Amino acid sequence: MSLESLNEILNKINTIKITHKHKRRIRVDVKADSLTTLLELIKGQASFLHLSAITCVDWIEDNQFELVYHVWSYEENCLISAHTRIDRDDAKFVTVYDLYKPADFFERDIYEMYGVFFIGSPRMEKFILTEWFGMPPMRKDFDSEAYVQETFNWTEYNPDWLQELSDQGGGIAIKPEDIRLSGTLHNKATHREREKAKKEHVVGKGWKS
Amino acid sequence: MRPENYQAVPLGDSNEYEIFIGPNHPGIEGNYALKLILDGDTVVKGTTDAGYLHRGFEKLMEGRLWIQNLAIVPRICVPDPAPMEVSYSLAVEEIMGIDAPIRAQWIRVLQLELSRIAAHLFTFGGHAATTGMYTPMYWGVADRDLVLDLFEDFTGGRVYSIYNIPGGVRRELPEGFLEKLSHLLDYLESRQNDYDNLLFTNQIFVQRAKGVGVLSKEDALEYGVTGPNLRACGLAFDVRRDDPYLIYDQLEFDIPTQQKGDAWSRILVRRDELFQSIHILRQVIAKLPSIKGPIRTAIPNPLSWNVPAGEAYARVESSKGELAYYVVSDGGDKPYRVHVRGPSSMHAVQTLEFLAKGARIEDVAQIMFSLDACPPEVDR
Amino acid sequence: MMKKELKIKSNKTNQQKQKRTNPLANVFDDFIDFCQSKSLFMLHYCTGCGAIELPPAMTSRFDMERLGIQPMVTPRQADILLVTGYVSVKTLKRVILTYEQMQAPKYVIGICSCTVNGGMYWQSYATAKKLNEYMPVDVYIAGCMPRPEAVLEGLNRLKNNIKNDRKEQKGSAWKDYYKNYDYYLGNQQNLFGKEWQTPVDVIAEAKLYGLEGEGTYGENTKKLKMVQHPLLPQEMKL
Amino acid sequence: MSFVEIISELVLMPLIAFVVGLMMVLMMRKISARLQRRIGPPFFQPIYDIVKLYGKDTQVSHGLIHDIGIVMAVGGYIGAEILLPVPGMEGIADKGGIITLSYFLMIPSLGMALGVGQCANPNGSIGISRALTAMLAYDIPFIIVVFGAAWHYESTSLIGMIEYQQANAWGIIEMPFLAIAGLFALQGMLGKQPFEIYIAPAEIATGPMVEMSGKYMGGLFVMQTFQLYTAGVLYASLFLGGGESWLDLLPKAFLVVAIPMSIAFLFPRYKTEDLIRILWKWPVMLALIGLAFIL
Repeated sequence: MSLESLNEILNKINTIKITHKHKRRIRVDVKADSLTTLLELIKGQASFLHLSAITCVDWIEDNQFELVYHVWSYEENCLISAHTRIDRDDAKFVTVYDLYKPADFFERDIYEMYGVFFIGSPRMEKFILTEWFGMPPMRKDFDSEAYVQETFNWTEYNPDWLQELSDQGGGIAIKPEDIRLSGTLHNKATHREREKAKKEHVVGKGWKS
Repeated sequence: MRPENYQAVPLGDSNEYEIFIGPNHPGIEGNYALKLILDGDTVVKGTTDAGYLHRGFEKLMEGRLWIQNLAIVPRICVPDPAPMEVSYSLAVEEIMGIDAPIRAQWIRVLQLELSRIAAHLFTFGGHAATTGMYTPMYWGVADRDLVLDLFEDFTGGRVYSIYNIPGGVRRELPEGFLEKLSHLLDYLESRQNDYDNLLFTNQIFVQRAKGVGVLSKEDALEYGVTGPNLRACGLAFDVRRDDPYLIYDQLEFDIPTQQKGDAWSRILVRRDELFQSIHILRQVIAKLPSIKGPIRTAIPNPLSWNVPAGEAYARVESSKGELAYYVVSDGGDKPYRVHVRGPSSMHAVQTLEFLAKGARIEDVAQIMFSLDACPPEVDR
Repeated sequence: MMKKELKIKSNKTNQQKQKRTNPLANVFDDFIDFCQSKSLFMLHYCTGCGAIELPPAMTSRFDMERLGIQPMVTPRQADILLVTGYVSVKTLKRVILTYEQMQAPKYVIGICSCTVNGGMYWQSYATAKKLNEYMPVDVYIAGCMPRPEAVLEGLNRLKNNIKNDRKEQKGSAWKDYYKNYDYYLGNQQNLFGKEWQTPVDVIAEAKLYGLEGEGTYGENTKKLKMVQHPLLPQEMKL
Repeated sequence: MSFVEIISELVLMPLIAFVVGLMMVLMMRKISARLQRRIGPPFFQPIYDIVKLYGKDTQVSHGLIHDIGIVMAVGGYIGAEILLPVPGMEGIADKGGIITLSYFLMIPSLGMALGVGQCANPNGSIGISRALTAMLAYDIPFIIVVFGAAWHYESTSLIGMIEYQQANAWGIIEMPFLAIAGLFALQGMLGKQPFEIYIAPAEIATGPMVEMSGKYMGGLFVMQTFQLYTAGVLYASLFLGGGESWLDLLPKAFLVVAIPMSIAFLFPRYKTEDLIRILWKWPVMLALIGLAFIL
C-alpha cells in the first residue's frame, strides 16, 4: 500500500490532522469520538494489527488527558500515533479491547495510574497498585516527594565515616535535603511551573517555594 | 488485614483448589505472582498478580533532570539494561533533532548486542532449571559473567552501565578492547558444542519443552507478542530490520524463526539469535577501527538543559521483544511524561494467563521462563 | 497514612547469654555455633535489582557452596533471608510474612543501597525506605548493586558474627524482633494500616521461647489485640 | 552369637551407615560441583548441615502425625540397615531376608506421606502424591529384579546371595539384564533426575519438604544419608558380590551411587506420566528378559 492510499484512508475521518514525522512515523490528531472509528479503519483496511502501546499524558494546565494510541503495521512497516484529548474532570473513554486485546493491560494501567475509566474494558480493577488507596499517583497534582516526606523517615543516615569525611572538608558537604530545599544545584520546578511562577499563579500544593 | 495470600478462599463444592506461585518461588522469574486455580494437575484459571516491583518509575522521571534519568532507566529491566538506555537516548535525540555521531552508533550496537548475548545466556539457564536441569544455569551464568567483565571494561559498570547519553556515548572504547571482545566471541563459539550436547539436543529436555505453551501465529499477533516469542511462531519480524535504528540497516544478519510456537521453538530461536549477535559483533569488530570521529554530539550543560517541546516514540529490539519509550517534553528541564512500553508487559500478563489456562502445573514455570518475561517491565 | 512520632527504639537488651556451668555443655554450644556459621541455607527474596548479582555469586564463578551457603526454596527451611534490593510496600508485607515464618536463629541481609535508606528511589511513593524499621537486619551490603565479591564478603561477615554470637551478641538480631516487637509492629502499622496482622503470633512465640523483653508489649500490640483474629483452617468437606 | 554382640551390631550398623552415607552425600555434592565447573562444598559440610538443623532454636510442628511421619521416615531406613549384612556384621539379616527388606524400604515414603499430609500445604500434597506414584513406578522393576535374583541364587537371604556370588561369579555377569534394570530402579528409588518428580523446586517448591523446618528437615537429611547407603550396599550385595571386607564393599557401594549421581545433573526431570511409562516399559522389559534367561 502506498502512502497516498494510506492518507486516503486516514482522510475519511473528519477533522483529522495528519503529520508525517518521518518515513515510518505518522502522527494523527483526532477528536475523541472518532478515535475508535479511526482504529477500526486502519486495522481493517490497512492491516495495522499491532497495538504497541497506549499512553496517557496529563495536561493539567489544559485540564485534559491526552491519550496516545501507538499502532504498528507489520505490512506497511509504519507506526501511527493517534492522539486524542479527553476532559480531565470527567475522565471516561471507550475501550478498544474488542479491536486490540493488549488494550486490556494498558487501559487497566491507565485506570489505576490516572483514574481514566474505560467503558467496556474487561478488567477495570486494581492490578499493580492493589495496596494503594490514595489518589492515582501518576496525575500531576499528586506530589510524590511530599508524600514520601510525610510517610517515611528515611533521611537520618549519618554514619560516622561520613561525618568524619565532612569534618575533613570532603565527602558530601551539603546534606542532600539542604540541596533539594535550597535548590542550589538545580531548580526544582519544571519549566512549566516556572512560567507559572512568573505569572504569580501557583496551583496545587506542589513544591514548597 | 492480612495480605491476600493468607486468606483461605473456599471454592464451593467443586474439586478445584487454589495455589499461589510466587512472589517468592523458584518457578517465577523475579518478584511476581501467579494465582492458579487447579483441578488436579491442570490449571483451570491463572491470574497474574503484579506490582511487587512497582517503583513508580514514570513518576520519578518526571521529577528528575533529563540527564539524571539516565541513571534510573536501565533499572527497568535488570537482565538486559542496555536497550533501555539506548531507547531513552534515541527518543530524546529525536525530540532535539540531533543524531549521534556514526562512531557512537556503532559503539551502541556493540553494547546492545553484548547485552543481548548476556540476557540470552541467562535465559537458557533459567528455562532449563524449571525442568530440573541445573547445570546449564551454572554454565550459562558463568559465561555471562565473562560478558559482564567486558562491560565493566568499556563502560565501567558490571550490570548497569549508564554509558549512553543523548547525543552519543560517554567514553571511547579502551585500548585493546576489540581483541578482548574477539577472544570472548571465539570462546562463546567454542562453547556451542557443549551447550548443544547438554541442552539443545538433550532428548528429555526436548520432550519436556515440545508442545508446551503453544502460541499460534494468530494468537501471538492478537496478544501483542513481540520479539523472539513472535519469531518462534513463524513471523520474521525484528525491529532491527523492519524499523531500523542506529546503523542496523548497514549490518548483515538473519532473523531466525521457528514454526511451532512452543517453548522448544522459543528457546531455539534464542539460541540462533545468540549466534546472530556474535555474527553482528564480528562485523562491528571489522568495521569499527575504520570509523573515526567524535563519539558525542555536543549537548548543552546537562544541569540546565531544556529539551525543546515535542514528543517521540523510540523503539528498540531488546532481548525480550519490542521495547519502546514514549517521551514528551514541554520545553522544560525535566521530561513531562515518559512512558515505557516493556515487551514483557504483554508477555507476562495476558499471554501468560492465556497459555497457563489448561496447562499442567509442571509446565507453568516453564511457560513463564520460555516467554522470557521480565516482571519489572510490567510493574515499572 | 500520617507519619506518627515514632518511639525511639530503646537500647537493645543486650543481656549476655548465661554461661552454662557444665564445661561440656559449653563445648557443645560452641560446636553448634560453629556449625551454624558453617552451614547457612539462604532464601533469596528477589525484591529488586540486587537479585541479578546473586546467580553469579551462587554459580560456577564465585561458587557460594564452598562457603557452606546454599539456596533453599521455602522460608521454613532457610536461615538467612536475603532482601535483594528496594522493597515496595506490597513486597514488604510478603517479606515480613516470610521473615516470621522462618525458624530461629534467622538472619536478614539487606542487599543494595535501597534497603538502607531508599537509595535512588528516595522520591518514590511505592517503596519502603529503611528495612530495619520493619525487621531486624544483621548485615547491610550497600552498593548499587553490590558486586558478587561484596555479597560474599557480607556473607562472610555474617558467618563471623554467628561464630562469635555468644561472646559479642552480634549475630542475634533476630531476638530483637521478639524483644522489641512493639517497635517493629508500630512501624508496620504506620505503613500498612491499623488492621495489619500476620498469621504468626509473635507474642505467643516470644512467651514460648522465653524471649520476652520490655519492648515486647506496648501500645501497638494492644491495637493488634483488638483486631487480631486467629487463622482458622478451612472447613473439611468430603 | 551372644545377645551382647547382636545389640552392639544393631547399634553399630546404623551408625556406620550414617557415617558412610554422609560421605556419599559429600560425594554427590562434589560430583555435581565438578560437572558444573565449580569447587563444591568443604569436606565436613554434610555434618555441619545436620548439626545446624538439629541446633535450631525454634521449630514448627504441625501436629502429632507430622512428628510420627518423620520418625517413620528415618526409622524405616534404620530398620533396613540392620537387615543389610555388611562385612563382619550380620545383624538380624538371617532372620529377615530380602523380602522384609523391600517392605522396610517402603515405610519411609509412607511415613512422609502421613507427615506431609498433616502440613496441609497444597505443594506438599502434590509432592507426596507424586512421590507415591514414583514409588509405584520403580517398585515394579525392583520387585522383578529382587525376585529374579532370589530365584537365581536360590535364596531369599542376602547372606546366602553374597555367599553364592563369592563362591561362583558376580550377579552382574550372570544376570546382566537384571542388573541394568536394577540400575533404573535405583535411579528412581533415589529420586534423582530424570526421575526427580517429587522435589521439583520450580514446580511445587520442593514438594514434601515444603513445610519442614529445623529438626524435621534434619530428619530428612539423615534419611538421605541412609537412603544412599542402603541403595549402594543393597545393589552391591545383589549384583557385585557384596564384600569380604569393608575395603572391598565400600568402593563398590560408592561406585554404584556415583552412577545415578553422574547421570542426574545432566538431565531434566520427566513428567509424572512419562516417568511411569518409562519405568514400566524399559526396566520391566529388561527385567523380564533377564528373568527369562535364568528361569
